[in-house]
Amino acid sequence: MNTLIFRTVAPYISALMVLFSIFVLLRGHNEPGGGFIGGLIAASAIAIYGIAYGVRAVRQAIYIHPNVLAGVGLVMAALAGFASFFAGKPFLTGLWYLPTVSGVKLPISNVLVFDVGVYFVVVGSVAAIALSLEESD
Amino acid sequence: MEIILAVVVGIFFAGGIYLMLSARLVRILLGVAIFGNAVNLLIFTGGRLVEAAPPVIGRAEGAAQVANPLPQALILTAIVISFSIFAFLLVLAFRAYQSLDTDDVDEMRLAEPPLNKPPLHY
Amino acid sequence: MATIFINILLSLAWAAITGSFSFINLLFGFVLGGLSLTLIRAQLDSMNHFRRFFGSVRLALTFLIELIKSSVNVALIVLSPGRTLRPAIIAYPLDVTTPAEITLLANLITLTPGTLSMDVSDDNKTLYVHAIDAPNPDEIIADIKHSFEGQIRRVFHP
Amino acid sequence: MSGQLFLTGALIVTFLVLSLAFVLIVIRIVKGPSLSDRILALDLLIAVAIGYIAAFGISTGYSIYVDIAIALGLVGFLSTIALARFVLSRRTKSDDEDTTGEGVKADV
Amino acid sequence: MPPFPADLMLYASLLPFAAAFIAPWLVGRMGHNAGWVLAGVPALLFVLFAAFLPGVAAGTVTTYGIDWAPGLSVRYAHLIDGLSLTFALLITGIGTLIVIYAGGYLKGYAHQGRFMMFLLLFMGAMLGLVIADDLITLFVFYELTSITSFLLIGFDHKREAARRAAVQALVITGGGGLALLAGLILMRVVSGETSVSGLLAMPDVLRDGPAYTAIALLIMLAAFTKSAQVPFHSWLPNAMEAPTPVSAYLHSATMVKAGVFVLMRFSPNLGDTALWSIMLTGFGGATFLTGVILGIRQTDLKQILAYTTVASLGLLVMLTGVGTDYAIAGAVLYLVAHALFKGGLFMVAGAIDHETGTRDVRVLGGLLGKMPVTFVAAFLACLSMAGLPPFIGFVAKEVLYNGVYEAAWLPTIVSLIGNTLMFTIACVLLMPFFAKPGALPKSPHEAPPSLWLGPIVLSVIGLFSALFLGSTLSAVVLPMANAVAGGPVDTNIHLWPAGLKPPVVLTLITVGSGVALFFVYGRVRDGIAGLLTAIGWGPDKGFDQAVRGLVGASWRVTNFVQPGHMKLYVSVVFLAVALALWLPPIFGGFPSLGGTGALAAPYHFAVLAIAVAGVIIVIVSKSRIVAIVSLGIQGTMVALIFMLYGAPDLSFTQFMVETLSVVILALVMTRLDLDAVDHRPRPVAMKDAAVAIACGAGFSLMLLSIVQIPFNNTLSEFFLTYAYDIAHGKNVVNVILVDFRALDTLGEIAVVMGAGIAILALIRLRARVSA
Amino acid sequence: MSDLFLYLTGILCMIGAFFVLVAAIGILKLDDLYMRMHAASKAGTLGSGVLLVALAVFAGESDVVLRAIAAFVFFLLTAPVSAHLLARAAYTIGYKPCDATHMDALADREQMAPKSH
Amino acid sequence: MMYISTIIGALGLFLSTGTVLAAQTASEAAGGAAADQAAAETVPGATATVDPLLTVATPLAAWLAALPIALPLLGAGLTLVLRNLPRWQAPMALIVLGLTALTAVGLSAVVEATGPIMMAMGNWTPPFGIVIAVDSLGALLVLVTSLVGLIGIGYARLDVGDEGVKYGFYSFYLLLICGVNGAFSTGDIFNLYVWFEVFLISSFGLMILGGTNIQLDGAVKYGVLNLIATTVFLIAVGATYGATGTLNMADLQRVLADNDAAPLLTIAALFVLAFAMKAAAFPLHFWLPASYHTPKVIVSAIFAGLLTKVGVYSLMRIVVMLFGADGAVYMPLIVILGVLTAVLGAMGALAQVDLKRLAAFLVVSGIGVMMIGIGLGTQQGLTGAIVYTVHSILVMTGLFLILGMCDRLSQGGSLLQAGGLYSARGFAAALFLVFGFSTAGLPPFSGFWPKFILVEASLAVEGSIAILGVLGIIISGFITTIVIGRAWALVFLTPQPAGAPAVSAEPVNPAVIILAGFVVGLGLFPAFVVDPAINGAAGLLNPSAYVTEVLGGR
Ligand code: NA
Ligand code: NA
Repeated sequence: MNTLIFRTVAPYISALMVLFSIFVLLRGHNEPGGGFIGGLIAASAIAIYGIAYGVRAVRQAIYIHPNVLAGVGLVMAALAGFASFFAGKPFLTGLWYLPTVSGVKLPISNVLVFDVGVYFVVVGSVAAIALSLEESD
Repeated sequence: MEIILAVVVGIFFAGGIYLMLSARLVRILLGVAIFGNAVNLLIFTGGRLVEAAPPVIGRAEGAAQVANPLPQALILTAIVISFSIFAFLLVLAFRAYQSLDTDDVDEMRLAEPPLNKPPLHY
Repeated sequence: MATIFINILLSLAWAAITGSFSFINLLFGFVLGGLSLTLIRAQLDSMNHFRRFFGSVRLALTFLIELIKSSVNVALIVLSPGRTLRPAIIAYPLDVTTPAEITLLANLITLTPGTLSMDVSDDNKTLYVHAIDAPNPDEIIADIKHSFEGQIRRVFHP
Repeated sequence: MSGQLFLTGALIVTFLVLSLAFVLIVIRIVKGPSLSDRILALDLLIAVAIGYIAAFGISTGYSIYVDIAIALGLVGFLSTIALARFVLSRRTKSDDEDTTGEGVKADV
Repeated sequence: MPPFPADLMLYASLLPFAAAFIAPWLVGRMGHNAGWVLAGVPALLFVLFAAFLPGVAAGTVTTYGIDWAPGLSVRYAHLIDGLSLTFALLITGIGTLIVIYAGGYLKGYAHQGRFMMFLLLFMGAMLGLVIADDLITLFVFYELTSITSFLLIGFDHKREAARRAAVQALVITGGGGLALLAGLILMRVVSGETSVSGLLAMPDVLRDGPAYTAIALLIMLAAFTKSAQVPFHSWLPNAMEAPTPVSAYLHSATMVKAGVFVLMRFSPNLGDTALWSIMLTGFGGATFLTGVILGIRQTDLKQILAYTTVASLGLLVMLTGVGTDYAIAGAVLYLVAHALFKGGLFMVAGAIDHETGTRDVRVLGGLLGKMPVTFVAAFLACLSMAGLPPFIGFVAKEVLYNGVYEAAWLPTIVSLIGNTLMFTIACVLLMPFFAKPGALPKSPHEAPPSLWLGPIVLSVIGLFSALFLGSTLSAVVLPMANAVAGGPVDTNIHLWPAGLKPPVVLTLITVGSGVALFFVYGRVRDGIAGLLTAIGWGPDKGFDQAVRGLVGASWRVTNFVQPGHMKLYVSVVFLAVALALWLPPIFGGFPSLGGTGALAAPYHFAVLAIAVAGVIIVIVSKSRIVAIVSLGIQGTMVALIFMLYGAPDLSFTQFMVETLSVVILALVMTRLDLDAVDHRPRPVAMKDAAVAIACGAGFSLMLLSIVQIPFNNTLSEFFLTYAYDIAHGKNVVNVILVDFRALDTLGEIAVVMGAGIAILALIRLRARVSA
Repeated sequence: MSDLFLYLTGILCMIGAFFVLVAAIGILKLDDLYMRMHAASKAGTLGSGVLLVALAVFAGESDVVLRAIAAFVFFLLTAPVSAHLLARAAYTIGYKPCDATHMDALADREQMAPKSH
Repeated sequence: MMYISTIIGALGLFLSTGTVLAAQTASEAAGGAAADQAAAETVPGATATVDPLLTVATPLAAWLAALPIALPLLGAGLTLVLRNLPRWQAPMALIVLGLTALTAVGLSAVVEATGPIMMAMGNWTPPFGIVIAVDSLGALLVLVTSLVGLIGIGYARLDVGDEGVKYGFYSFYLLLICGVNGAFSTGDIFNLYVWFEVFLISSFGLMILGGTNIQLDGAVKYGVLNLIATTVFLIAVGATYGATGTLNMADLQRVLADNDAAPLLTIAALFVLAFAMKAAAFPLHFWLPASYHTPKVIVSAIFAGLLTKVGVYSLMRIVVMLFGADGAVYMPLIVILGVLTAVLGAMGALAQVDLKRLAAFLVVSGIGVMMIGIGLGTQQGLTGAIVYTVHSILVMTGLFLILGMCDRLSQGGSLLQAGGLYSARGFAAALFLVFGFSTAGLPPFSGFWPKFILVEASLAVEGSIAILGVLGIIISGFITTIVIGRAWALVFLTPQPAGAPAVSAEPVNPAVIILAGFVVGLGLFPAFVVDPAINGAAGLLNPSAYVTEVLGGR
């Protein structure tokens, strides 16, 4: 939509939303949120950007095809599940590494990678849907 | 409370199904959306309703009851799935309308044209 | 430079939503903000404007006051029976020139009493404003010039 | 009157008022008359929902709902944008406008 | 006993299949001469089977086998007794001659290799059928004979008549096969036995069992279709579309006797009842008469032979039904005799066709001098067919007259009429050699040896088997008759009758009236032809009518159950949903509706009411935008409901999804010039509403009855307990999604990913097509 | 928590609800779309904003306060944009202001060519 | 530039995202522990005594249960990631499915040797997490699915153009196999629903992959009706959870065994309805003949082979094994519907002119036969249904492929077009006959054995329902024989009309030959399938081994 006001605001709202989506993703394990919701928010951000500047601009902005992003997410999630193979545990078993760095417990786990995979899948696919609809004129 | 929600769920179902029974693509899709919401509410209610604390540990100190998290997770999965399917059907409807030139599903007879009589020779 | 400024703003926003202004969190917010900005990098070049933080704060305060005034105004209009309104769509001649300034002005106009931005002319010289009760359009133009446009100019061109 | 009691009463009032607002918005959606009116009403509905969420957070004491409000604030306008686009698109396809019976002029 | 392990035959009997698969290759290399090589297989088998003769003559019954499907109690097993051995010898012996004959006959034809393959496949199937001990093995080979017959009849595939005949044979014998399957399985179920030998060991188990009538009728149906009994006979004359070797082998000597074989095989278990006697005698007699009457009406040599084959099969069935020792001995003798003379005659007919280019008896003539060797074969075979001494056909007729005469008068009359006409037809079959020739398409010469070898051998065997009747009886006939009778038969059979006993009188009458009839043959033939034309209907036409009827009915039914109208599809589905929701409580009791918790706070009502309002507005809205906006309302309210009951994640997701739904709806609707007006006429809308309300109310009812049940919260308690301790997450819903039930989520993102690419494909592929 | 905050929360709630109601009444009562938009974009925004502030006051924890304010700010960022787009779209396709509108500068614009969108 | 460095920085932090969470974690650790303590006290005793995590080591064999799902899933993602390498797609799919088939072979071997095996996803003690639990039935079907999937790849090359590859054919295909394998091996009813959706969405994608109008038309009906079916299934799952509080199949089996709560009968009815619809049983079969003939041949073939079977399988697993007595109420109905489906499906085939539609109706007819076996509810009936399922997967895939192959060789797509393949391409024609006769249940092909088992199973049961079952099987078999015979005569035997394009010399695709080999092999050596099927049926009727494997002694 070719309006000055919208075009001026849209990129910043998009950036803000992506930021918010990452926040929602990362803290989802402890508060409402997670990969799905984060992904949906990020996809909304991309949709807004797309509506303002067109599909081509979005494609340039995200480097890779959104469907590929979704594929990456799925592979990530699946590989996160396979990680437990090396720990002698069943598929999709959560593995936690909890180092304490300067008094702060850092939870590192394949579960987080899994959730990030979810996030990518949702972002990629929903964005792909919105973009392909947007450009289907 | 469950009685009221059960009635609401019933109305959702009835509305969604009534729309899906129309032969028009747009109405069918609207029906699908409502139908999906009805299902989610049904599962939600079936997992029992409590006006309760959200199932977030550490946020519910002192709460008498914590909401049942499992149906929530199931519904979350179902919502995302049905959204995906809904999106696909929506685009499919759009494409079908463009290509088949009708939104009346009863007039979509390309895949199932009136059946020719099968041959009787050998 | 402007990009870093926006990045810092985003970092602050991150701290706000995560609820922690600890250094490490601000740093993390900065990185994530940078990541978000890479998405919209194509639009960043036109943003070399925000110069003055204090101007912004002052603008924000003005704005909040105007928002409350405008809401009360709406309440009065809506709740008082028999009041005759004289709406108008006014062409507001813009002094500010850059898209960011115009946008900010337009949004502020929308949120403040009796006015609503509708469109910007193709040459970015005129803002079309709907006024809910404008017996005298010039008064409204002068009002906007006085309250917001000047402040915006001061924020962007110190 | 203790503060808690006052707050409880205030919240009841708040919820009732918000519910009334919902109803009024729905009436506007039913009445229309134009697409834009209805989109405006939906936009407001989401705004009211944000308020409702805030009030609910207060009444239950669970502040985590505020995040939903953040999300709604950000994405709520996405639907308005999309619908505004939809409104605009109808201009280019004026030959077979809505046959809604509500009158072409009213329903633009 | 044979000088080799008996169970060698398990594999040896499969040799024809192996030969079948090398046949195309061999024919490709050797041309029509491959027949001589391939004939080695049946010849070898003949020899191997012949090794069993002494033992069988001595009354030994040999069974051997291996497990095939042990879990189903199915074995691949053989039973060598008089019945199976006689059949096996006929199949391999005549088979040898036929393979040789086919090599000569098919010289120059297309697809010779394929033909040989089918023929050998058939041979293997037929052999497997007759020597099968296991009931299911028997069925498998029985069906294989139908399949191979189908392939062989349709061999001349360019002719519609051949294609029709093939399908007809498949339908009729295939249908009978299904009856056989049911009958055999019923035998297994009733008796607990899985083998023929097992059944023979307890002959009364079926007869006294609960399902005797059903079993008997099913077996009869199978046999009647396979052996071309009235009214299923018409496929057999039509099967003459097949090349002559096929007619000779399958449709006279062997396959068509599979039905008779089955009747004989189970005669000890199923026979000796009124049902058995009446049905077999009745259908067999009717077939016998129909066959000869229709046979005498024909002018095509092969057709004449075909109808007399039908008649002979009728006679065999009738004799099996009569079931006395003499009748059974007569049946056995006649079966052997018929295989010999009819097989030969078919080959003769083929040779004549091959040399003259026609098979029309009204045209053929004067071949006596041109084809002397063929004549000798034909002459000997016709004498046997006519039942004249000293041929095996004569012995058979004497014994069967003896059998029917001592049993009842009706079969006697039938036999007399039938044999008389058979005699006349045998005379007619010799006319091509004696009559004045008409205009023949080709000028005939003696056929090559491959074409006359078979008939000569068979005819001569027909002669010698009578001349050495004692050996024939002891080696072949009596062991088989014993097997059929289920015990030693008490007969006294000689080539030359001792005195003027009733059978001899009947023979004299037969010959006398047969000769007399031959002199008025032309008028009789035309008279029958006229009569049949006047009737104008026969089972063959009936077959067409049945198939047309079935196809037409299928067409109408399919139009009804799959009409192409999606509205109907959806309606039926939801009607089914309504029934699924209402019938169980109607029959199983409604839940009581007490104790479903407290009422909600009033502000909950507003949310619910507006959600409902949203649905209603969607339904009544006349424009799509109102509908979409109202959908947004409804979805938003659902999100609020989730929030009210402690589900922030759900509420969050629902808001997002709702927004995105509205966005994509708007994006699509932008391009879709459609309104949401309900086009349904009022009555239709009322019906739909009734279905919808029934479903909705049904779901409410189910939900209410679910919430009555005390809830088992174990799972959620577990999640709440361990989410933080072990899974290190406080948001239990998210922990469920990414840990407790991560597999769901993995599947779910697969769905999301799939939707993304599917939608892209939907949109892009269109762009390409329309460009 | 001190009663003061409870009272303040209650009052803010009611104020917020009041403005929300004003907005709702406004969109029902005012004459044309553009006038209704005034009600929605101002009173609606403020109403919900005040409710968020009430939440911040009530919660008192810094993270909640910050998030509530963030929500308000984000909402302020987006609300005028959607109002602008909707008004512009409506006008572009020919939604005329009500008869009381005594001045229409957009109509006077020489060329009202449809903008590409 | 600066933003590149920020990305690198972000990646570094990405691995330690805990920073944000750290503060909260530290500050709330004490409170969290207290909450845990409180929660633990409210937990019923039963839970408290259970170890939350399985303490036994995960045997390597358990991975055999998970890999037939996980490998194709991973493959689907990888093919999508590498979508810009179109030439690598087919080899990738081949490798992935080859590995899948290998693991499936191993899985079957292990299950046949040692009984059901289970893998608890996430190591959570069942019934709390999701389990993959594979018994003989599951292993057999996973094996056949994986094999058919692998074989199908061989044909896909012929059928899927560059366009199809570009728009995700192989991703959809792998996802489909993943979904079907998932459905066959999961031990959790909600997870079963998820796998239903996985193969549903991939079937949507496959169905429209040609972009033709007829595909769109078919897809609309396929899409909407299948959506209804899976949604009804979801409702039933949700209702089951509401009524019993559990989702694990083994747990449900125990819970439902002595539970006569009022709604269970209704829930069972919904399951029956949903699965009957997925299986395309009359009168809910509409979607199948409306759509199966429209997509590319390989797609039709895989659909015909696999999709309906999941409905049949679920009917066995859920209604027979889990619902027991509540499910038994519906068994006569299932037989009746089965008979109608079998006969009407065959009649539908007889009424067709188009060969692919004809084959689609034959799929429906076969479903009826399986339902008869299920409805009998006896060991033998279920054995027959399972064997028929395997047979049907092989033969229906093959039938569609050979029809597609024949259509490629000479235009003979309908009964009105003589293809003349009998004289020109005898081998191809013979393959048609193999699949056709096997469909009709004639020996010595795979279709004979289940028909035999089912007739015997019906006759072994007292009562008129059983007689009906026999009639259904026999009449449908009879009509199917007519259908095949007519198609053979009209399309294959009849020479091509003058002026028709010459018959192609293209070799018959190996996939078809291999499938025909299976069809004949299964006819000659039935024990390979019959024995696992017997075990599978026994497991359905007496699932104690399954339940013990999943739940241990709990
Ligand atoms: Na929705
Ligand atoms: Na999930």
